[in-house]
Amino acid sequence: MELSGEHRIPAPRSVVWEALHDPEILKDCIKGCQRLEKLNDHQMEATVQAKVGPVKATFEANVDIVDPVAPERYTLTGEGKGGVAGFAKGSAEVILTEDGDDTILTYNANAKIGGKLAQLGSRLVDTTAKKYAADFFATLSEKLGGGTPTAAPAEASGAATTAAPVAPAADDAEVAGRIEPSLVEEGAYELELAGEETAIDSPHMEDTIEKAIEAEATKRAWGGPWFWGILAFAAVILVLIALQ
Amino acid sequence: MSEVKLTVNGRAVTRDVEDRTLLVTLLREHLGLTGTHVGCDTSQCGACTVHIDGHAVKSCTVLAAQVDGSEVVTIEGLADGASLHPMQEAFRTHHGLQCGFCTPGMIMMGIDIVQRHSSLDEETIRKELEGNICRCTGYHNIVKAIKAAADDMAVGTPSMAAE
Amino acid sequence: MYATNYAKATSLEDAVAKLKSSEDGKFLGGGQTLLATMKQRLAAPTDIIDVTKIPELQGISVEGGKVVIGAATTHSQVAASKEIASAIPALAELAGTIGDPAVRNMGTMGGVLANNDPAADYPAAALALDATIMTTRGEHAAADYFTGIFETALEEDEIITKIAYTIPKKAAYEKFRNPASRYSLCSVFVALLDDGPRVTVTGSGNDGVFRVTEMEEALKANWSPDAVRSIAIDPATMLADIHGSAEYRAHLVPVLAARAVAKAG
Amino acid sequence: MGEGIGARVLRKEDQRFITGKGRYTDDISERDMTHGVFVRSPHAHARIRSIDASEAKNVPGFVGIVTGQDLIDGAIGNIICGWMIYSKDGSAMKAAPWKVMDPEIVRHVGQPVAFVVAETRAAAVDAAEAVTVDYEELPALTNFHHALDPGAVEVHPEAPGNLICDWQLGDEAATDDAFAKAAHVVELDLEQNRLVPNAIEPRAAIASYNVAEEHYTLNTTSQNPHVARLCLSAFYNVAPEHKLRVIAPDVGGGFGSKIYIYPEEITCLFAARVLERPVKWVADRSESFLTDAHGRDHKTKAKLALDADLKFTGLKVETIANIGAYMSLFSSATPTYLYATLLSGQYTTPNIYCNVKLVYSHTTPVDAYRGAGRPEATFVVERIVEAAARKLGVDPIELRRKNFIREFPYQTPVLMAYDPTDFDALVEKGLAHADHAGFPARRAEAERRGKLRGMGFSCYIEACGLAPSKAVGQLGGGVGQWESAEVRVNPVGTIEILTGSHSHGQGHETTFAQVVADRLGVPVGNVAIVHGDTDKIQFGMGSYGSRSGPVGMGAIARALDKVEAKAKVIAGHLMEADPSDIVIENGELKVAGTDRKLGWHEMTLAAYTAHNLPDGIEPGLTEKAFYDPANFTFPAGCFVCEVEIDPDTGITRVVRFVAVDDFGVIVNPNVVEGQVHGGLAQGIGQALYEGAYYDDAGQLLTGSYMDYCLPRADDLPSFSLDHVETPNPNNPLGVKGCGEAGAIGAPAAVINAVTDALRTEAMTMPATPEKVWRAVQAMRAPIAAE
Repeated sequence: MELSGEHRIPAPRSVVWEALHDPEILKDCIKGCQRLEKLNDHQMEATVQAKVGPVKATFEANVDIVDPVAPERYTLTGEGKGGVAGFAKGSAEVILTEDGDDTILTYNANAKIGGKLAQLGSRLVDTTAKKYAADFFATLSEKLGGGTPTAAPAEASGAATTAAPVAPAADDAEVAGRIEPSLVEEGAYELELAGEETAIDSPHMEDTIEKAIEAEATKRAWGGPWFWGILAFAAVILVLIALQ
Repeated sequence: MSEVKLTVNGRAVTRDVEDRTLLVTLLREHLGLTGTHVGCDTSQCGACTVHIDGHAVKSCTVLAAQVDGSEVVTIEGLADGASLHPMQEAFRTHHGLQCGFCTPGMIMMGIDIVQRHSSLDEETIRKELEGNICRCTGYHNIVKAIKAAADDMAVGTPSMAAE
Repeated sequence: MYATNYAKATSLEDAVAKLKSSEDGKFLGGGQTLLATMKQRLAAPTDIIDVTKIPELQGISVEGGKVVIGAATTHSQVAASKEIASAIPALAELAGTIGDPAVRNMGTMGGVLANNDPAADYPAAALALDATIMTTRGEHAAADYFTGIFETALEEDEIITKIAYTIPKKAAYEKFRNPASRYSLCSVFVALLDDGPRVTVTGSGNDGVFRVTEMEEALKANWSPDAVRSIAIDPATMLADIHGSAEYRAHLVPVLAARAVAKAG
Repeated sequence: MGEGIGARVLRKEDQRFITGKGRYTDDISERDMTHGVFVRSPHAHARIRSIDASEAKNVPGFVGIVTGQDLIDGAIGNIICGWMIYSKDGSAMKAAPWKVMDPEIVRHVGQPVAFVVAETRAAAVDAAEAVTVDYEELPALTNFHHALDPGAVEVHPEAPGNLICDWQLGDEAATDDAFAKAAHVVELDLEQNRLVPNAIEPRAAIASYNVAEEHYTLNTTSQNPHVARLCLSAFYNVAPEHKLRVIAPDVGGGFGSKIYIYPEEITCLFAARVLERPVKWVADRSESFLTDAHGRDHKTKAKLALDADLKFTGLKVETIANIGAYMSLFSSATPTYLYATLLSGQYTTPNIYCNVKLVYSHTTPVDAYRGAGRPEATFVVERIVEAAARKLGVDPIELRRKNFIREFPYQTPVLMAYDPTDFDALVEKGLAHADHAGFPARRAEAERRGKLRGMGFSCYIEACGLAPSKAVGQLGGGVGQWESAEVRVNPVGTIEILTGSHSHGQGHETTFAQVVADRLGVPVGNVAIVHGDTDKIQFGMGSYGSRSGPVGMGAIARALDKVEAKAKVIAGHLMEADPSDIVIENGELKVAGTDRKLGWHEMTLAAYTAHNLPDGIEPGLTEKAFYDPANFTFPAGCFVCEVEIDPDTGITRVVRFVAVDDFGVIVNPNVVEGQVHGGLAQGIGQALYEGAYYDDAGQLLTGSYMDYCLPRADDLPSFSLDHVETPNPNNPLGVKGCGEAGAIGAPAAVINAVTDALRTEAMTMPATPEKVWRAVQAMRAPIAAE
């Protein structure tokens, strides 16, 4: 299915970009998001308990970022596995454009759902995806509307959070510390970042990644592991598309 | 586990079942009443229709525990010895069945329909059969059978108005 | 179905207490949606708390210009109720179109309203008849109650006890069924209340049930089918699926609204 | 004669069904029985990287797991396609192997990947859910319209470009020549929607293995248990034929979908042997949607050539037929020989050419569903004839009458040799019942109410029985198409008929008994029909293709011939008369022209006591016959459909449906009418309601009754039926078969009515409210512009 939308967010582009990369903000904006975890520079996993009416399914999502151009655009690909419920996978292109003091966020997502959800509940797929996207932006706008996005992480409650709260100006060491070595071995990654040639194509030693992350983190004017946010955003689109 | 006490076809039964046990599972697997069938998994085909306290219900979408204390009648409980219920007789007389799989549900629903209407026309019967799917008969003879049974049942007992 | 615990609540307090003490409990009405979902393993509440036998959830009465219906009232009871048939015949008729007879014998009004399926029928009546949804935590005006598809103003541990519908001067429901599922694909409820006409649509709105204020205005000036027939609906606000595009659904709204007005007289 | 041929005898089998005493596969339990659940692919096309069952093994109640590799290691054979066809270049069809459970690759959503067995069904579901399959998803081809596109994803390497077979029938040059000379040419693009058979009893199997005797038993939902046993032993190598008993107990509908032997039944048997415990598998409806062979799914371009006198001179048809991911048992025959051979319809069209391209796609296999090929052919012929009439401004019935075949036997240009039928008589009755004359008034009245009315016709002919064997064999069929019957007369005179036909709703227990009652004068109640058990019946081909009547009962008639002959010899001996003077009437054997007579039971007792039998006559009275017909049978009919359309919503109601058929001799009118009703419902269902849809990724979007619109009672009218009876000259009983007629003829009649109302030929099935509404918009647009 195709899913696209355009949202005006009452905050400057840099703030929106930053917020989209803040895992805690995103976690708050994604309904039912129980966990957001970074695997490496451009991969993350999330656990989202999606709930629509009587259906309640927990999705494990993996998202990759492709071709980011900060602070304008990025493309996400990802997959959410919901066990018996089925799966969702797809990609989304997100574009941020400045419009006065506001930011227009446009996304075009192409997603597929499979398994029981596709077979039993096609009637509500589109709607639910739209609804989740709308909810996401409503919450995001609300958080950014006051112009103090950096305040958002304070709202995060610690109890169910496996990822430690990370402010936009992230502590690099902490970020790196959450890389799970077992998952780092997954495959070859190529990451090209906004005009900076930072390719990671060696066989993924943990420290290589760690260094790259540190390098990236310091290069960003706004600091922090920005990709988290993007990845989480992809997760919400993909995962939530799967809900009935 | 819950202890479920029911009256099934006039017989008191008590069974300890897992709470997730559906009524149809209790009937088929615990009580051996395999006349009630399962034809779908979205509560639409109606092959599993039984009566609970006199009303037609889809036994695949009711927990046994939910109807604890109720009186359940299944297709096996309709005939009085060798003498068939008028609805059963009508299905036979009017060739209202072919493979027979949806038939128990159809008969149970047919009785429910007749009990709720003082007079029945074809259109009403067809509307009321909305929740029972048959793939063999094209419904033609099922509708005829229910109409005929309605007439028979009206002769026997004054038709009951719905409460 | 995954393993679950079933309990019958004897009182409202009992129900709330049982939910609170459960790990991931859910209230059970007639179960025609919840059990079907659990069978598919798309829901796995640890506990289901049956509220249908709670005394406060029973009964149908007509009082002070309202029809008050207990939340555990089944669709069959609503459809067959003489009180409802004489006070709000359109509501009784609507109840008689839900699911099928066997489903109507189990399904409850409270269950439908708590679930707020975007293709359910009762929300159209509740919104059009300015219903008050009475719960263990107070009351919700229908206008504030339906907050999106499958979303309501209810808290997790809040139980609908009764629903009070305003008795309209006239009302009618025009249902267009999804030919496969028999849910509403697009259905319109029209009502003329003391404070004016109401037109609500279910089965088609992106956000679930909604009012068509433009039609209401038109009907205020001229209560006739012609008043609504040419009022266009924006397809962008409509659901789409393999049974009906947004454009088709948008087209159906005025057609059905006009028929409902004609039916209401 | 009260219970003989032609009598409306009430069905004997009904007693158990109406009292809940039917015995369907899922009603059966074996001692120590386990329950199996399949792990199925959620992807349309994927490579299986690994299957991890370690967690499943920890689920309480887990008994065992069978994977595709286990089946390969166990030397289980691939699933076969039973009919070989050839492309026009002479090359054999390119059938790719269908592994029972492919351990490496999946090619449609729902394809089984592993079979998990546990103590209870609930435990099996839990354990199946705990199996982790790692898939590498691959691009899928799910829209067969693009199967032949250059660069399309390939489903099987064995079929390059997804083309299984580029098949043809008829004389292309002569047909092209007819078009070159034609006064009129009418073209039409047509589609056959994809259907899901939806027998209300889902498929099920209980397999058990007796270790001591090395003997297997399979209870299963089969239309043809002997064919199942043959395939299971000869091709799938699960069990030797003589050590495998296949029982099809009461079966809740088939409609073609229970002809085939699917991976599930094979795996169940294998698992029962490996685990040495009975294994039960029962599909839930979701599985049925994903795995029962679907039906139809064609895309066709057709054109009809007419001369100046409006005689049809040529018909050219080009079809792409979707086969799905694998070639199922009859999948090659259904869109070829069962289709193109009927393109002559009821007409004298001298030149016909048909080309069918069979293609693979990443969808559930497609095979014979009620009518199998013949509804598709009828739709092509009857739609284009009606379209031609409208285009040329002639009455559609007149155009048909102008072209009817009236001399029989008639050899069509597409292999078939029709037996006599009176097409004119069918049409006359059809028009009368439909009150054709009153239609303009009804249409005008409907218009006053703001509704659109249309009337459509369908004059179908079908080839039934799927026999003779020799012809079928010459065309590539893999098995014989005869039927067997054994008549066992017991010492007391009661009779058991053992038949290879199988009843899953058709009423054989009654109609077959009527054939015996008619011949021997014994009460129907004294005749028992035994079917559906390979231990009881030596062999049989089962029921499909409307063959139980013409072939199954034909075999009984032949066996009865032998019984009758021997009975007369015995009776003649006992009454000291010549056997040729003995007549059998009302349960008695009489010497013609005398008052000497013997009760049927007296004769049978004599046969078994054998105290006084003629020399050379063996004791006992049991006879057997294998009946192989001389020709297909050709039921035909005229259907008239009247619809009313609400132009504002597009909702179409069938307000009147007339079906006049010629089934030859009718054994039991109740049963035959019931068959027609059911067929019509499926045909109307195809035309207005049913359709299976996949998304681009190969997910079945209509995977439950929430989205697949199976007709309900309020979607259909009551039907008006009549018949013409032209006995089939090639059949011992004169019967032709009636099981598929309704489904064959109805879609064209409905769509012809809808297109008549909408004044457009552009309407695909199912004619859903939205499609019809859009057609109304299109119809009104130019009018509004004027």
